[in-house]
Amino acid sequence: MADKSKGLSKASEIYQNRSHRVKELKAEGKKIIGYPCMYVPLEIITALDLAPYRTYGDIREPVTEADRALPTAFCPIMRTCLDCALKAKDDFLDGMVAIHSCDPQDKTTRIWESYVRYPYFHLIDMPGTLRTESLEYFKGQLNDFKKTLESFAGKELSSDKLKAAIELHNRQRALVRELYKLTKPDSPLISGTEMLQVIKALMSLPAAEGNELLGQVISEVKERTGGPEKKPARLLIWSSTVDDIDIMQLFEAGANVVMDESCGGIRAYRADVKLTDDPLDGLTHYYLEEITCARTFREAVFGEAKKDYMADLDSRFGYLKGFTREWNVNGVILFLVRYCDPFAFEMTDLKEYFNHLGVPSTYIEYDYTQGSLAPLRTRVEAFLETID
Amino acid sequence: MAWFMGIDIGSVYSKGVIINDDELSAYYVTLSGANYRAAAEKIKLELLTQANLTQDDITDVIATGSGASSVYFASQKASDIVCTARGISSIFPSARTIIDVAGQSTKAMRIDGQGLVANFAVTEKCAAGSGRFIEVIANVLRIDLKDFGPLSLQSKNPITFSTGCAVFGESEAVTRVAEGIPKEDIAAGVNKALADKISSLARKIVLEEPCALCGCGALNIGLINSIEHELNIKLLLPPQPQIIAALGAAITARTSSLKR
Amino acid sequence: MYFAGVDIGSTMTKIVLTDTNNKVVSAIKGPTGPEHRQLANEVMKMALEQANLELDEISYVIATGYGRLNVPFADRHITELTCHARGVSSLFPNVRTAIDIGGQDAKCMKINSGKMVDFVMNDKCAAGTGRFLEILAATLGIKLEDLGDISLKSTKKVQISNFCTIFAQQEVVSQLSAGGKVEDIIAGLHDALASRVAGLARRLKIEPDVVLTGGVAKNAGIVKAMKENLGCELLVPEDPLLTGALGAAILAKEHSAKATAKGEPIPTKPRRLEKATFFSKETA
Amino acid sequence: MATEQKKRTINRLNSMHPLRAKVNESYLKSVEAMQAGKPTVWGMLNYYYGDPILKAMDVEVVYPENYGAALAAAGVAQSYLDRADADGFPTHLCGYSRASIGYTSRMMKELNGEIPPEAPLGGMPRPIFLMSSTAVCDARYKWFQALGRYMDAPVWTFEAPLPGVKELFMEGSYERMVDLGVKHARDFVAFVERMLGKKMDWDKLSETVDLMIEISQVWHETNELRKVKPCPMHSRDFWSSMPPALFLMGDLKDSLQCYQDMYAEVKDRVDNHIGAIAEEKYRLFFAELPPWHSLGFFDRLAERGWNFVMESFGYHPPIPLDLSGVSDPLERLTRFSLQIYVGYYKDAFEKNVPAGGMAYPYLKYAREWKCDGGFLHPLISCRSASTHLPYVSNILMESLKVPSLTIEGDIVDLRLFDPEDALSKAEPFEETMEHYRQIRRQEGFDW
Repeated sequence: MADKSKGLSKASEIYQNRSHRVKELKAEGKKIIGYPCMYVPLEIITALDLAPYRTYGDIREPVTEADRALPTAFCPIMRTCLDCALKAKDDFLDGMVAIHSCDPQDKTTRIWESYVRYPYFHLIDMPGTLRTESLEYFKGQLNDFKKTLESFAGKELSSDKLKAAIELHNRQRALVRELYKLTKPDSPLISGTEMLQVIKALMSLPAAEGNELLGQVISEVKERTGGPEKKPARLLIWSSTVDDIDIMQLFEAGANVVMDESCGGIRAYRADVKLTDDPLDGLTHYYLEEITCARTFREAVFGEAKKDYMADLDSRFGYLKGFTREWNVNGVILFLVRYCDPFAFEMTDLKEYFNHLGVPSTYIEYDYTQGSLAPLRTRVEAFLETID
Repeated sequence: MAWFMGIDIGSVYSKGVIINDDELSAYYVTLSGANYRAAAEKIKLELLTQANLTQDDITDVIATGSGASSVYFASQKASDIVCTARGISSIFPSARTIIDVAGQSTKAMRIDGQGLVANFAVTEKCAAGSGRFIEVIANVLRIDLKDFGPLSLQSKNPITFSTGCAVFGESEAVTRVAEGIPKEDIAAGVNKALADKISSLARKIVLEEPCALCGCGALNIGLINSIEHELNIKLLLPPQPQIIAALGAAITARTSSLKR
Repeated sequence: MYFAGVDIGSTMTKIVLTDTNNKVVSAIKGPTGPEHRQLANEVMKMALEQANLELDEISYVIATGYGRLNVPFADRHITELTCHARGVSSLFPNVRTAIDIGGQDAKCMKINSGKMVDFVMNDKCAAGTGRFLEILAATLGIKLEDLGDISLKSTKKVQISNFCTIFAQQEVVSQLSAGGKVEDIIAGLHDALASRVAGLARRLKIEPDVVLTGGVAKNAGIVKAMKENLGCELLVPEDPLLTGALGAAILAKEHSAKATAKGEPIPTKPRRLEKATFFSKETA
Repeated sequence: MATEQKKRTINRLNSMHPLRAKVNESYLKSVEAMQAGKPTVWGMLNYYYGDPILKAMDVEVVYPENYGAALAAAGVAQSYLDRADADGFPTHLCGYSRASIGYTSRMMKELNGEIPPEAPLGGMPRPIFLMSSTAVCDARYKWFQALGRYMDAPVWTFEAPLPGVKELFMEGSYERMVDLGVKHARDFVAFVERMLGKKMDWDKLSETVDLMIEISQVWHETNELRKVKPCPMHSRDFWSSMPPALFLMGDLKDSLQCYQDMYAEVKDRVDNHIGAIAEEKYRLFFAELPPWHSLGFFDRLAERGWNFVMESFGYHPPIPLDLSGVSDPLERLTRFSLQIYVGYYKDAFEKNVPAGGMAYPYLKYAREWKCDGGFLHPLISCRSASTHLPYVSNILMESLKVPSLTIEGDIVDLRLFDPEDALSKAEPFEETMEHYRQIRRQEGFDW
């Protein structure tokens, strides 16, 4: 393992210049596959010796190009993603794989595909419910994805190779969970801002390199003195995406962010993929059932004549109870990206659920622009003033 | 000698012109205020005095703009887009694209050799894409509208404006001011933000050169530069960019009377 | 011992000096310009003169509002929400809901025994703020402070689409040219603003007593419209502009008291009234 | 719903009136049914999947989507929107969803399940369960899930798969969609049986499905007749006649008769060269739902010679398939329902329009219905309906040289659509349409 003191600074370097590594790999002849959403099964990309690269938006980038293709009252993340693509900011991608995890992504990536003709493009369809037939259908969709990627990579994907990739990514999930254990102490050993840099770095690197980075970060964090200073509040952030440290620093000005339940945080690492005889079964189950994005329709007692509201909330948000207890959270920020329907419809229920758990929460909306951060500051400060 | 009057009642400014068979004999620009009818009346009198004519000398009057219906003495209404097209092509026959940055909205249009509209797009109902944005921010910065452009040119590093609502942009500007950001950087940021919106509008209709700029936005040198830079073109700038639609209305009046 | 609360809002800057009994010894209001730091120094100077005190007689200073970071001599800054809540509950001990309509934003605070427990805020859309009336008063060519009385003359208010300030402006103009009565239009505008703010307030489940603050609260027409839209009585402080600064001053006393109670030194900053340089770059 | 104009320049179909009458009836019927103790279900427009099943089980279905429109049209939406606000739902959510959430909040929290007295059209009675759908947008199932908080009624979310265009043509892909649909529908039948405590009458289901398919067949052929010049049927008649087929309202045998009468009337106009407007100068298609509150503005456009000959594919019957060989009614139902989207995929795939799912239908309409322009009406608080329109406008211009005019509106904030503003764009857009007629001729298009 490399120099232990380098982990965090390396992560922040990668955060600053995300595409640096994949461009190197491309120069070495490796093919780079972009993906805009954590629902894309990276294991299949990794197993075929391709490098997965998460495409993000950029709150600093005024949307100009995408205005031609998308309305303004629309998921701002997808708008900037398309905008960056149209501005050829990720022209190093050899291919792109998107998934119908939400409507804005589905519609945007279809437009994306027709404007930016990548050598490879695949759209995975995804059911909204957790029924048996939905899982079957989803497995078929994953298998189709595997097939097209195989022919793009020009090789067959053996079940063993896929299993190996699953283990590799499970290792990554385990390491991230281990890293998150280090936010349990009061004060935490690693800040939310550092964590975000690490997570974003992971989504910019091949899995093996990501695991190596995690190893370095974990031992560095465990050994270092002078981690983040103790703040009056320990926050859980619940959001679709938090992908900019300016936002995280704004939260951490008066608090410690100890848990980030977004796809800039633990969401992609909370659970493991089960190793099944047919590895696709494990992947199907994990990606449809285990990932806790609001886009999935979950119901308490499915199809029963009666439905208990609280049981329903538990089945949708139960995992958050664990977070608040184990990480001893005393404040929750429900951080909504404007026009995100799946998350927006959740707000009322979720606020009720946290009341029920006895944890103060606030709902803050932002429009994914740098300009919207200033009003954000006042809200965050005011919220912290109510709980201190 | 026959004279024709064109009157353009916009939501912020009202403009009027008198032309004769071959030249512009009078023009006038004033604030529309609350009473469009009064504005129209005022313009008419002002124009007649300037041109030293009486109402009877005027063969025909055509009104345009959002308040066209308040011009009680006009023989007919015409679309401001069509009038702008006619107006520009009378000044720049070669022009193929027009960007009109008006008080409440911005329009981009393509025209053919005869000044007929070939395609057009109008900003969404949002002041952030119109001259209104600049007025709002000028007010925040407590500077005179006419100084806005020149001031913005002094900027070393313009701020990035999140192209939101003009009023949201206003509070953003207030915050930036509070952070101690120099006025010129904010002004330049606004021009950049507006230029971005305008440029994507122009791209939407597939901009074809030469391209003319008119409307109150054409009085803002900072905005002009930002648009030219963003689209990487040189803009044709008419004298009196605000009266173009009124001019077009007068020309329409002349053409239709020639047809008769 | 004296305490200061400085509230630099988007349109108005206010300062309140209090003594150990939370008695106001001086209060100054003035329009906020772009030069916050300079302004902070000016209002403090004026306040000190009014109370004829020296700066070093002020034990603790809390800054709040938009420009709170730009008060060079502040010992601490606290958001306007907490300060308003504190100020309001000092004036009305039974307050449960406080609504503040500022120049640039509108906020609603849930208060429980003097402490803010929840809040909502609109600073995205002018249609729900004092700016709405400012812009439209200008459109109508009427002084802002006259709006209230004129609107009370209205017999049937016109419906104003509250979609956006800019559109409301166009609507007003067309209403006027359509011969609408000014008082009816203004009444309509007040109703539009009130319904926006009421919608915001409803998110917090309004409980009495309800207090309305902010410059707009001086507008009798708005108070009427707010009562109608909320369907409840409203309390309005004598000077609704000052509650934020007052709250800040009171919190200043509480913070220094807390410190002395713990036997700690009061965590003040070394302060002097600087001749602020125009647009000085450094911020708190 | 429309505020009718005295001056009529659009030559409306007589056969449309009985169809239109059915719409209002069905709300009232549901209320009566409920009062008579008949179970009622709240449904989401789900492109046929669930409706015939409920129909065959003799359940009343009301559609909060339509009811949202009704609330808006009756001008009473605001108080319900405020209520949704007060319950903490973000204001940028779909206007219909916020209206129905507010309605439900009032009904359940204040009137313990009674229909609000002020509710227009008899209101929506309390349901025994809710049937949502993953089709078209996320709001449509998250919305019903959110309604769950008010009513302890279960929510069934119907799966509506929507693969990528080229992805659909991978081996076995389509059949797997059918497999999903059939199994899912079978489970749904079991669910409904459990909820109602009675068994499905499969013959009745089979008959219902066939009627549904037959109706949409006739409806489809009627629209095909609109390709002729002058176009015999205006969009206004299409919209008036849309709900009974789209929502299987009322008795299907009547509906079939109504649509057959409509076909006959339209056919008769074709034979006698009668157009829907006096003088057809321009042929346009209209994208998305119209501004219900100011439909009169189509008469003003008709005066200028604008004929509206086609509408959004989402509200059109699926392109017919031969399903006679399919014995299982649930499979007929599934294949039919999938057609709404994938019916256009094959052409889109061949024409290499990756976003074909949404955009291709408009290309087809513009080409086959010989449109001079598209009138795009993005609905601010209905994003799913608006997302693809800028792209549609681009691709129409790029591949067919057909211009489009975009005028914003909304589904609930009716003030947003300003007819005067729209009409002020008519003159320049006519010049634009003329311009591109020449261009199309130069480039060898046949219209």
